[in-house]
Amino acid sequence: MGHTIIEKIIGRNTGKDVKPGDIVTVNVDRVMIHDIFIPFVADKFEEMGFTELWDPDKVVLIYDHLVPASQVDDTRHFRTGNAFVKKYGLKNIHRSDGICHQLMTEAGYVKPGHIAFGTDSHTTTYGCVGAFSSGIGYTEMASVLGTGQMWIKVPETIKITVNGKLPEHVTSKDVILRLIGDLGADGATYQALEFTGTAIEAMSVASRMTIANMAIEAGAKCAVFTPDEKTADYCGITLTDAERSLKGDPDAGYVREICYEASDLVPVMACPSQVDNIRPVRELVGVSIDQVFIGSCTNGRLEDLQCAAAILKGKKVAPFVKLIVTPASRKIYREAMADGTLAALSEAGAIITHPGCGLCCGRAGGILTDGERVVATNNRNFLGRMGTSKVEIYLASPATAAACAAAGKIVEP
Amino acid sequence: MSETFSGKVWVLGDDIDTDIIIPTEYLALKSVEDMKPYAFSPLRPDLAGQMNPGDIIVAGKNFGCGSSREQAPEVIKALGIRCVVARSFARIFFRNAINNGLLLIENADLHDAVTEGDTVQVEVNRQITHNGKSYPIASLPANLVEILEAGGLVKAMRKRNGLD
Amino acid sequence: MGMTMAEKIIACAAGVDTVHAGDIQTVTLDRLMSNDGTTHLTIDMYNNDLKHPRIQDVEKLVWIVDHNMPCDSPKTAGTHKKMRDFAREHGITFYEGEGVCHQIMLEKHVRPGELIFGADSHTCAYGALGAFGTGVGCTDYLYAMVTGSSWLLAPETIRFNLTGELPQGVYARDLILTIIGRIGANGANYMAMEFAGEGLHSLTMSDRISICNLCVEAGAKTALMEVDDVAMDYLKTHGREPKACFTSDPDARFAAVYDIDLSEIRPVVAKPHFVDNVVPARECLGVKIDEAFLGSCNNGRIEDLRVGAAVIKGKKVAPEVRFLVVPASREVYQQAMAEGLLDTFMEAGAIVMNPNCSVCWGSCQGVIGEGETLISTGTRNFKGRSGHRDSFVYLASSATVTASAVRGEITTADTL
Amino acid sequence: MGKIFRFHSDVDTDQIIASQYILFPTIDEMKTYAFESLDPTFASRVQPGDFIVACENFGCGSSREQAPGVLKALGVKAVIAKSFARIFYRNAINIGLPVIVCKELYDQVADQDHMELLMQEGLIRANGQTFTCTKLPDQMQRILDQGGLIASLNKED
Repeated sequence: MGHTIIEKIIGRNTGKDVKPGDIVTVNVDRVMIHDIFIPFVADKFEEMGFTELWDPDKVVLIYDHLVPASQVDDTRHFRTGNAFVKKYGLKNIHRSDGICHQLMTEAGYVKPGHIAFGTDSHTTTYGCVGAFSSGIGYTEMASVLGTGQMWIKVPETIKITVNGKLPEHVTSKDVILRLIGDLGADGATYQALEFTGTAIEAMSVASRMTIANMAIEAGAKCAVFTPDEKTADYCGITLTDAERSLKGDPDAGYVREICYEASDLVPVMACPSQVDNIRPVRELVGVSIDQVFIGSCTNGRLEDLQCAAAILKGKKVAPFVKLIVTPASRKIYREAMADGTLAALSEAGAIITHPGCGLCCGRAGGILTDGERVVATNNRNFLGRMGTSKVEIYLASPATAAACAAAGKIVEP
Repeated sequence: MSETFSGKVWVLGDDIDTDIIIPTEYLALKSVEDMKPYAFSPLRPDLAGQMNPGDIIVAGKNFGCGSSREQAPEVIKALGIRCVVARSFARIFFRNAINNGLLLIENADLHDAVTEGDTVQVEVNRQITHNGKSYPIASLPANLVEILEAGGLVKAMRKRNGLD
Repeated sequence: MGMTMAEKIIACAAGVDTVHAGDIQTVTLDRLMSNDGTTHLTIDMYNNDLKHPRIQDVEKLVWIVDHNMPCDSPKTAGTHKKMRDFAREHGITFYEGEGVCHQIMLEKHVRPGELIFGADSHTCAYGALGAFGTGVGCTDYLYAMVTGSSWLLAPETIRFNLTGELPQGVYARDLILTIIGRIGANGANYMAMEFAGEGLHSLTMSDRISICNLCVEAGAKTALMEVDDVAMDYLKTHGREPKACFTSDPDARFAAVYDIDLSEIRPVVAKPHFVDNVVPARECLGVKIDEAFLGSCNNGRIEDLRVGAAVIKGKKVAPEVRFLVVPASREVYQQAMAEGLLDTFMEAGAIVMNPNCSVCWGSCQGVIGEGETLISTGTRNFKGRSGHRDSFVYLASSATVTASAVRGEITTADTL
Repeated sequence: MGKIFRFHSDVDTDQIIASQYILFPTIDEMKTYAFESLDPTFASRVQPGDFIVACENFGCGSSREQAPGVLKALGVKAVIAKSFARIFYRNAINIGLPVIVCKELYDQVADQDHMELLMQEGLIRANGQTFTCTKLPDQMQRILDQGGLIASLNKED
């Protein structure tokens, strides 16, 4: 019988012919630790009795949630991280370059076929380049740092096919939100999502990142895309035959197959306070809003900012509404400056913050209070995620978010 | 792994996410002990203060969905919760809980049957008993039992590294 | 006996012919600025404590959210919401996320000859445009909001006659820190500090704002500068006309007169924890830093960013140092972007933030931790001002701050 | 009689109440953080009727009215210093917190000594000595007598 992409990646890593449900030990290609968890990882690592990293080159430490510190104790995380870097000879460290998930592929740490783990649930993002990546806790990370290995259960795969051409102003964010709504917040728990179809092939790697990033919101272990020429360009590599062959076999065993016709899809929002509470934007038109947030590892990339800038061109953010734009990385920020995107957004009245997690991680960047409503392009609208439990969070695409900012209420892009 | 205990039940709903279990703003507090009072605060601000060691959480589906923050199972463990019974668990939470030696049990029916404040009896890897009715539970895979029996992943690794 | 600039502005605002230091006058205020530091308390008093709540002239009011921007906690969000809702209900001119209040006031509102209350101590910055700006608390602010007027004790004036020009690599900030170091943290308490002389004409508007802004750190009630061509050009560029241009009479009485030769000023640093703890920068060389901050109402203008960018171009921020670059307003941000300065900072590894008060005020992103050291172009280095109570803040010019960010320890730009 | 809490020169408004607290919704929520960086126990030790005695330039720095506000909310009866920074001085009077200039007191008392303030007479008694305070300007005395600026405004209305 044939294999799904994820079975192929795990199979090649372990040298075994694997099937869903097998418990196997994999050799890890990359790990990512971010600032919130480095003190815990460092503690556990030493508590476990390790004295050296299994391979310092494969470890990436990224400060993003706490940069710059909004509470005085936050800087302790930098001090602990810096000490860990020195002590164990870590070379890959980013102290203010942007969001971890953006940097892992942008800076070339994760390539097609890799197996990568990170101390963050949105580690699923790296599936955008055809890697198997998933989030783990800091204790598990400490053991991977020492051993370079991790046991996993080979996941079942759900195949999602999107064929055709997406209508104007319908983005990959609408695709993944719609899918999460259909699957439910736990509809893919322990499973892998494999994306294919002509609409997926037409997407940029950045758009695929949005989808892979949010796979976790359906409970998925990971999400994967077949590496293609766009992937090769993005990663700055020439694809090998092995990498090119990372596609689902026709006779692979899928636990479920879901097909969408792209032209049927419409702009949607995840309504408070579940990610799977999906409704078409047109049903929500007119709901007043206080703030709009465009950013995060889900939708803080150049194409997202360009899309927002195009929609806001010649317009202004509505009075008494704030539009906060947080580019996902230093590189994106600079590119968006170079091509005039940030200037256009600023001209429209956007507040452009430094690259990082910003509002999405709920520690700074535009926290809200009781009775306020925000349209946001990030990945979670959980209760209390961006302030008090009486803040209403609507998740949307950058196109929808930008249109809402100009209107001061929910509108279709 | 065989063990029997009983405890008072706290009932929670479906999709209890990690931001509910411990909100992001408290994650940078120095220790899990410092975070304890804020557990479940977005949903039930008083709950953490009411829980006692040995209590049991019974929840609906997808318990622990959301982020990979390990403080979520840790804070539950720090509150003295003996085990969490849920219809289903989110996967990162599941791994993290096992790695920290927090027992999780999947059961589809108990949630509908219990009322907060009830007492249930748990026989690990066998069944839960409530009001005279028993609810069978599945055995854990061997590799997880190994970690749980070692008392969590840290202890398992210490053993591997010849420290314990 | 003639009158000082301060006395003339007060006389004009009081509708009388002469005023002398020590007189208490009831004055009509031209403009009332308030920011998110205290406006929530003003609103509470307005709603709860007034017998007849009213606003004398809503056109005078300018409200600005700048201190915690964007917001970092639900409590702060609540204070912002209260301010936003009130401004919307009453039609008050309202800025949120546009930049630091004093910079916005100078760009968009302040006119020479005006008497302005601001619920912020650095309101004295408006003297750079020949306006009498002074900081008040929220109760004084509320009284003025309700009545359009207030009482004011006419201050004595210390006059600083400036001659010569600042040497290359020395900035207005070095000058004002030197002055504060000389006269002390209460050396001008209750007084006006007036700057005049041919040396003044050599200073840019940005220099002048820097100087006036910091005068409160010597205790001054206000700072004042004559309006010359440089100031008139700035006004014209920003589309405004003066209310009135005053100068001190030749026979005006000054409490003290200092003659300062700008060419003798050298780079200085104010050491923790007092603004008047000023020493030559070379005495602090080698102090290890954790963070550097280029921004604030004192030093976050385009001129300051140009200085910083020139210092750092082609270099990198030291690995473990956080270098925050925070333009003072949207206007500055956009210009700095257009000139490529922001890219220079980004390329070097700096963290370019949205216009706001940032770490200068110490309660939003950028705070420093226990035992950490910050070198800053902000306004104050009080104990705990920028974060943990056991942390250290050094104040210096944009050149010194940027050079220190590159080296990871306090250093002057000429030695880089 | 009240207890004296004695502070040095140039106590700035950030020491009286730090920036991270001043956007709290009400003064009552901030008051427990008064003097946190100088003496974290101050707010719990000070009793209504106690006094603050300081050297020169008390209250320098920002215009935050929260500074005199938290002292008043904690029940501090008056602040006596050799000199005050002007915005703090004006703010205190405006909210009805007596701020009294007395050049001699500071050097004659220690922390936790007791003192008595005779407002009408403009006198302070402490350690068996009597000290004369500097008189407030009439304008300010009037505001203080009426219970603060808002009370005086309401009276005019």
